[in-house]
Amino acid sequence: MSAVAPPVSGELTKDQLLEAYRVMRTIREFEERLHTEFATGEIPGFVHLYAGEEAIAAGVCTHLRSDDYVASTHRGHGHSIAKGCDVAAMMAEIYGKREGICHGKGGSMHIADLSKGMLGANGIVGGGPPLVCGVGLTAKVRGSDQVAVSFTGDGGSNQGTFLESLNLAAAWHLPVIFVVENNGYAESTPPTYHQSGVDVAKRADGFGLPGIVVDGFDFFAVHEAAGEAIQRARSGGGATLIECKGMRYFGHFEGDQQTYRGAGEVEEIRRTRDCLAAFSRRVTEAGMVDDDDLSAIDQSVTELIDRAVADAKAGTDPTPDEVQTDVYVSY
Amino acid sequence: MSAVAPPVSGELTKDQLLEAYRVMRTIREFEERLHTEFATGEIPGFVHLYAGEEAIAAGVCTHLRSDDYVASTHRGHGHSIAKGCDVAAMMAEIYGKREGICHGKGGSMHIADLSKGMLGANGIVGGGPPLVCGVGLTAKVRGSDQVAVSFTGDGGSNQGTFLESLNLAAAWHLPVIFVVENNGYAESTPPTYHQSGVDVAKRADGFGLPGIVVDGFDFFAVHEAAGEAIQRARSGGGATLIECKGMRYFGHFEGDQQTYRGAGEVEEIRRTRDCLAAFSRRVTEAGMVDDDDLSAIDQSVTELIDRAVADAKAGTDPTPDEVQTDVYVSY
Amino acid sequence: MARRITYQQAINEALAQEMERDETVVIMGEDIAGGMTTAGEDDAWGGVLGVTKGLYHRFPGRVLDTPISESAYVGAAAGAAASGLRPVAELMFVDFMGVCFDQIFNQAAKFRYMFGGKAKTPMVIRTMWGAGIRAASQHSQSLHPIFTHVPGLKVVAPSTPYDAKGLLIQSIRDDDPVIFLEHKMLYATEGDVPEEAYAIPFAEANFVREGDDVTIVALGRMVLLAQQAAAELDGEGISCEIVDPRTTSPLDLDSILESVENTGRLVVVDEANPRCGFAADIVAQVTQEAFGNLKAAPRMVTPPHSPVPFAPVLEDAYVPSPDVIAAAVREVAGAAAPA
Amino acid sequence: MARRITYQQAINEALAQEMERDETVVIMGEDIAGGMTTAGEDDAWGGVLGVTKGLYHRFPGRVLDTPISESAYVGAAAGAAASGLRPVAELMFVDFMGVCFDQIFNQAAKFRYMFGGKAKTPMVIRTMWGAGIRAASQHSQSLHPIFTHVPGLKVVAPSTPYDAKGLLIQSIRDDDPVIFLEHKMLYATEGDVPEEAYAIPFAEANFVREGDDVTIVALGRMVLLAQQAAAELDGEGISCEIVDPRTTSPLDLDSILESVENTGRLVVVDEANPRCGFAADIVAQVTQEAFGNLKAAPRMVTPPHSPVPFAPVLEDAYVPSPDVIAAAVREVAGAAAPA
Ligand SMILES: Cc1ncc(C[n+]2csc(CCOP(=O)(O)OP(=O)(O)O)c2C)c(N)n1
Ligand SMILES: Cc1ncc(C[n+]2csc(CCOP(=O)(O)OP(=O)(O)O)c2C)c(N)n1
Ligand SMILES: [Mg+2]
Ligand SMILES: [Mg+2]
Repeated sequence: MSAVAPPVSGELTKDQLLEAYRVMRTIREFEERLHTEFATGEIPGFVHLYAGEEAIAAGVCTHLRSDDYVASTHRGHGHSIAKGCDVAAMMAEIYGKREGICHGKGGSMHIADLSKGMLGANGIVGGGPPLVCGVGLTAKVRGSDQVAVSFTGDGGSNQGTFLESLNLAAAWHLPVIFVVENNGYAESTPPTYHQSGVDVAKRADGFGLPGIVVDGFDFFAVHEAAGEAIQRARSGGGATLIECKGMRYFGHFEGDQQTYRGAGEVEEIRRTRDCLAAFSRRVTEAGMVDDDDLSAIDQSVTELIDRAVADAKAGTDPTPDEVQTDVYVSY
Repeated sequence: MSAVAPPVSGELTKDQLLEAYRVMRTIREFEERLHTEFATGEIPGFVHLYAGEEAIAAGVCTHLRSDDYVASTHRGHGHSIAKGCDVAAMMAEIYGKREGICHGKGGSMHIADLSKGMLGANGIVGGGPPLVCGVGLTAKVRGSDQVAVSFTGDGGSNQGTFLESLNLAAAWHLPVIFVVENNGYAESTPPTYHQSGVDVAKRADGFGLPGIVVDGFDFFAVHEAAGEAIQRARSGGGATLIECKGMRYFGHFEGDQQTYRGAGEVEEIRRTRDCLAAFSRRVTEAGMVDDDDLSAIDQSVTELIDRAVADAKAGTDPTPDEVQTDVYVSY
Repeated sequence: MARRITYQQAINEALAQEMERDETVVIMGEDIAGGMTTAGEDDAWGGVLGVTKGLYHRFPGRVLDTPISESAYVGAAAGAAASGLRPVAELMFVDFMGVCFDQIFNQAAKFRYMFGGKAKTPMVIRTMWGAGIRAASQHSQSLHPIFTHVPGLKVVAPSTPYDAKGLLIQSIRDDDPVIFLEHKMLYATEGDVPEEAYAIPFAEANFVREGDDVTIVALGRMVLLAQQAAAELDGEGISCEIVDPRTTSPLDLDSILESVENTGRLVVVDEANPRCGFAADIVAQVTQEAFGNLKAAPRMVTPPHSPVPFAPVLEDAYVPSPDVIAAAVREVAGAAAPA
Repeated sequence: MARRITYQQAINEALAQEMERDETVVIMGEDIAGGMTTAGEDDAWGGVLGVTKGLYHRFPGRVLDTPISESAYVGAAAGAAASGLRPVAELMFVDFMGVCFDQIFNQAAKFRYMFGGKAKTPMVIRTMWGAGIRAASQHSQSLHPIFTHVPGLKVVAPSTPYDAKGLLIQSIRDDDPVIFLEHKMLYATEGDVPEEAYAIPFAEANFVREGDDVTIVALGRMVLLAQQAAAELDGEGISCEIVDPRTTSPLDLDSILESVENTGRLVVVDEANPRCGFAADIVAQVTQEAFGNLKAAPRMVTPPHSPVPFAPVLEDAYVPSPDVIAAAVREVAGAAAPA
């Protein structure tokens, strides 16, 4: 997102709105396409799709510079795209090709690009929060105004690493934002059970941090909350916890039968809450953007993803000797 | 404490008051004596003394039955004595003798006696809270009305294990009480720094548990708060967090130069807040107990500790072959 | 009455039969009921791969979903074991041990020793291990060497449905903490398994295959790959004896020594990384105890000193293959005994 | 200019000189400043044993006390390293690794590999290891085998003040995550240490003592005890060569093989538990690579497969003693080469 200057206030220019839409649309298309392709059996391993939660990644990352960092989760495609990772290289990675963003060594759960400030998807739930505390420390020691954001799920917010990080960020007064993506489930287990239905944002109080809850389907709500928190962090005001309430459209991983879900649960949400539909309606009705602008983006995104998938399938496999490369810088 | 029937209300009989005093006095004497003996160099390893915090262990444990459990910390002598562990066997353990409560294998940091519901002192800060969740589960599955209490320091309340346990106890609705002993320091580091000065009790809200703060120098305040929480736990009302504000009289461990402490800090507290002095004043002024009763206890406690130290010094060393016993039940 | 069922069904059956027999047995883990309190609770998941399916409804109150708080619930299993239950906690992937290792190795494993023999901690940690499903570096590890290193723990790694059932039942009945390793590539394998409950004692290696020329020691999935290699080598006139220790701690070293006394040649195949690994452990013990019986240098066949890669080509190169195993055996078989 | 200073002073000096030289070096840990914000802050603790004393005032903002949240701050060190600093995190006792192992072995150790070589994680974890101070089972462990097992980590264990300074400086300048193990029984030992900064490369074993009859490989405190045993054996006409690998990962196997080629006899002394331990690792690698050079069965001298006990009598029996080492060497030296 480094191309676009971060807005000081919540006000967004047309370019920024279009950029935000492009990001959300790219994520949606990327995930919907993976859902289809996965069914063909051509994709190795397992993938966790972000579709439905686009407004969160986009609402937060549109504020970030390329020298800011994010630490992601096992459901990391959306954060990676929003932070500016190359979409074709991501797709190639998911197919296990040498052209992949990690040369095929990481796959969906380990997509990373430090040059873009993407500290990695993470196969360990709760793995990311401590890492962003470290990035915050780097910024403090350097005296830069960089910030770092960790994304964690509702389930991940029960991991000790997440809770310890809230306290460390408070004690060290770090420029960090903890975004909790509460999408209603940790695999098959709902927050009403695994955290007694208490808002995760409430946990912030106990560590002396501000904690707020926003609608994760509403790009503008997320964008505004994230903007304030990031501004505060950049200007030495310390850390914030933002809980975004949303919903994933697909299973926990591709192949999940989702027996735990109520009938029509997803269809209903798609019909009434979809973040892309809501965004489009709002910006067009407000006359800030017109339909053609959006459909132009839709088309270019479709082409981008088509090409990414085609290139990924046509990509080259790593060679067996690469098993032993890049374990160390030197050994 | 099993000898004395647990009071239903906060009302205490004379026997109970004398028993509470005996427990606090025994802990105080045990620790003051260890402080002196340690200086002679005869005691192996390192010991963490509980002197100053007696009202917490006594105020909580006077409510417990011998089939209730407590999980302690590295500063565990007080909890062990209050839970009914044999004082002579504890002393022998600290001297590394075969007559020790762990036959010399554990030492000060691992004093335990499961037959008394003492799940062990713990060398790992934050090691205990998950364990009491398990005891709570045992009670639930058995349908018994047992409860389990974990003691944790202010510093230990920053360990992920403690925070995760609050959430698990809430999710499983366990008969557990989390007692936080906030004594102003984690080694040399104060809570104003390591937890931003926020009350640990506040953390309970974020997990949907009741959390309260009490004066850890006041036996009656601790006793009343613990009584309510334990009553609630026994009757299926779930877990509670109780933060007791107190102060340790000695260094973090024996030998600590305590350079981090203000001049006269301890002397001032000893003079104005001492839990034994306050307790004695209150019960005698109220005419519930008279001085002779207390001095009789003082004398018997002194004799008990004298004998314990003499016996410990005269105890027998384990034999080298015992290094390999009791690693497994069977192997 | 034996019938053919899968490794996964054998594990489910062992859990069900022990929970039936002993009401102090409880199981806990992330999504092992799967959807408690949700709209779909009636058709509960039964674990991410369905290994515990059906148990939630059968044993009310004794099958518990957990928050994603491994330290809390693994520690809770230890506390429950010390206070009278026989908990079986599932750690979904063994790779997650890093977030709860303290409760395993400093708490559960050391209680009995630290407390002078006064504690008993009969708990089982069931967990999925091994490479092969393109799950990459954090979901494919083989960490039995770490658990085997820790005094106070017992470590079990069945290679067949028969062993899976008998060893899991023994693990649940055992009075010490047990790490029970289920290889993810074996869940779908079938074998004859008796319907009734039975326990296989620990420290009893299984002679999977008799042979005279070379002893192959292998564990878990490697037992199957070693069998493929052995079959191929048969045609070349090299006769392999395959010994599956089944438990790495306690270890049936005697059976391995017995086999080496007969063959004089040893190849250890293991899926864990090489440094301070299980292959090194076996080679070192055999060399120290039976140096005089060795006719040739023992060989270790393991993955390289690197994490598990994602790409199929790379993961296949990472895991020891029947060909690589066969090559090592040929080398050891061909090597002349030193004068 | 060298002068005699202690192992502890050498570590403090290495930290000070690197922080002086490179402002991206920061150190963090529980009480390593010691009393930040307290009344006694002016005379800050400098760590539970004073190893980092004086650094807090000398390097404002770069010496940080932490909450007791090892996962958070060790993970923070990894994140800081990946974003441009060279953090040195102190884990007070290595025994505490169980509460933060994930951040070490799944995060820091694997970043570079998982990310296709695009990450660099130059961090050091300084931590205290070993038995001897009656600190019992949870404060006396030797866990280098576990770290050595993990690809992506480097493991360093100095046995002298000179090595402590040179290896710590190398560890801080190194671009990979390093576990730096400081033996608590060595802090007070003295030795000649140059005042100026110098780096000792990894994977360069130190020939502590030359000899022809038996090769003794030892690490950390065991190097000192092996020297005592060797001195005693000298009188009996048994000449020992002592090789201190100094780093277990990477390992200088060549130097060990070279020595064994000369002596034909090997004793590995290690303070860690035996199963899948470092002694087994060395014996297995030497046997596989140099079987033909071995004149007798190699021997492993380690503590038993049990936790570290508290009572002095028991702890002394637990740790390998010069007598036990000498006995093992006599056995190996006496054993005739197999016909
Ligand atoms: C430490 C750890 N425990 C368990 C898992 C297995 N696991 C992967 S994703 C997941 C659920 C995560 O739920 P949540 O944090 O809400 O994220 P979501 O999948 O809903 O985006 C679990 C249990 C893991 N990867 N790491
Ligand atoms: C996991 C772990 N980290 C660090 C330590 C070292 N340590 C022992 S006691 C202590 C301070 C504990 O402070 P607090 O919890 O407030 O208890 P207090 O000593 O004040 O009673 C520390 C850091 C430890 N034993 N375990
Ligand atoms: Mg979720
Ligand atoms: Mg404290």
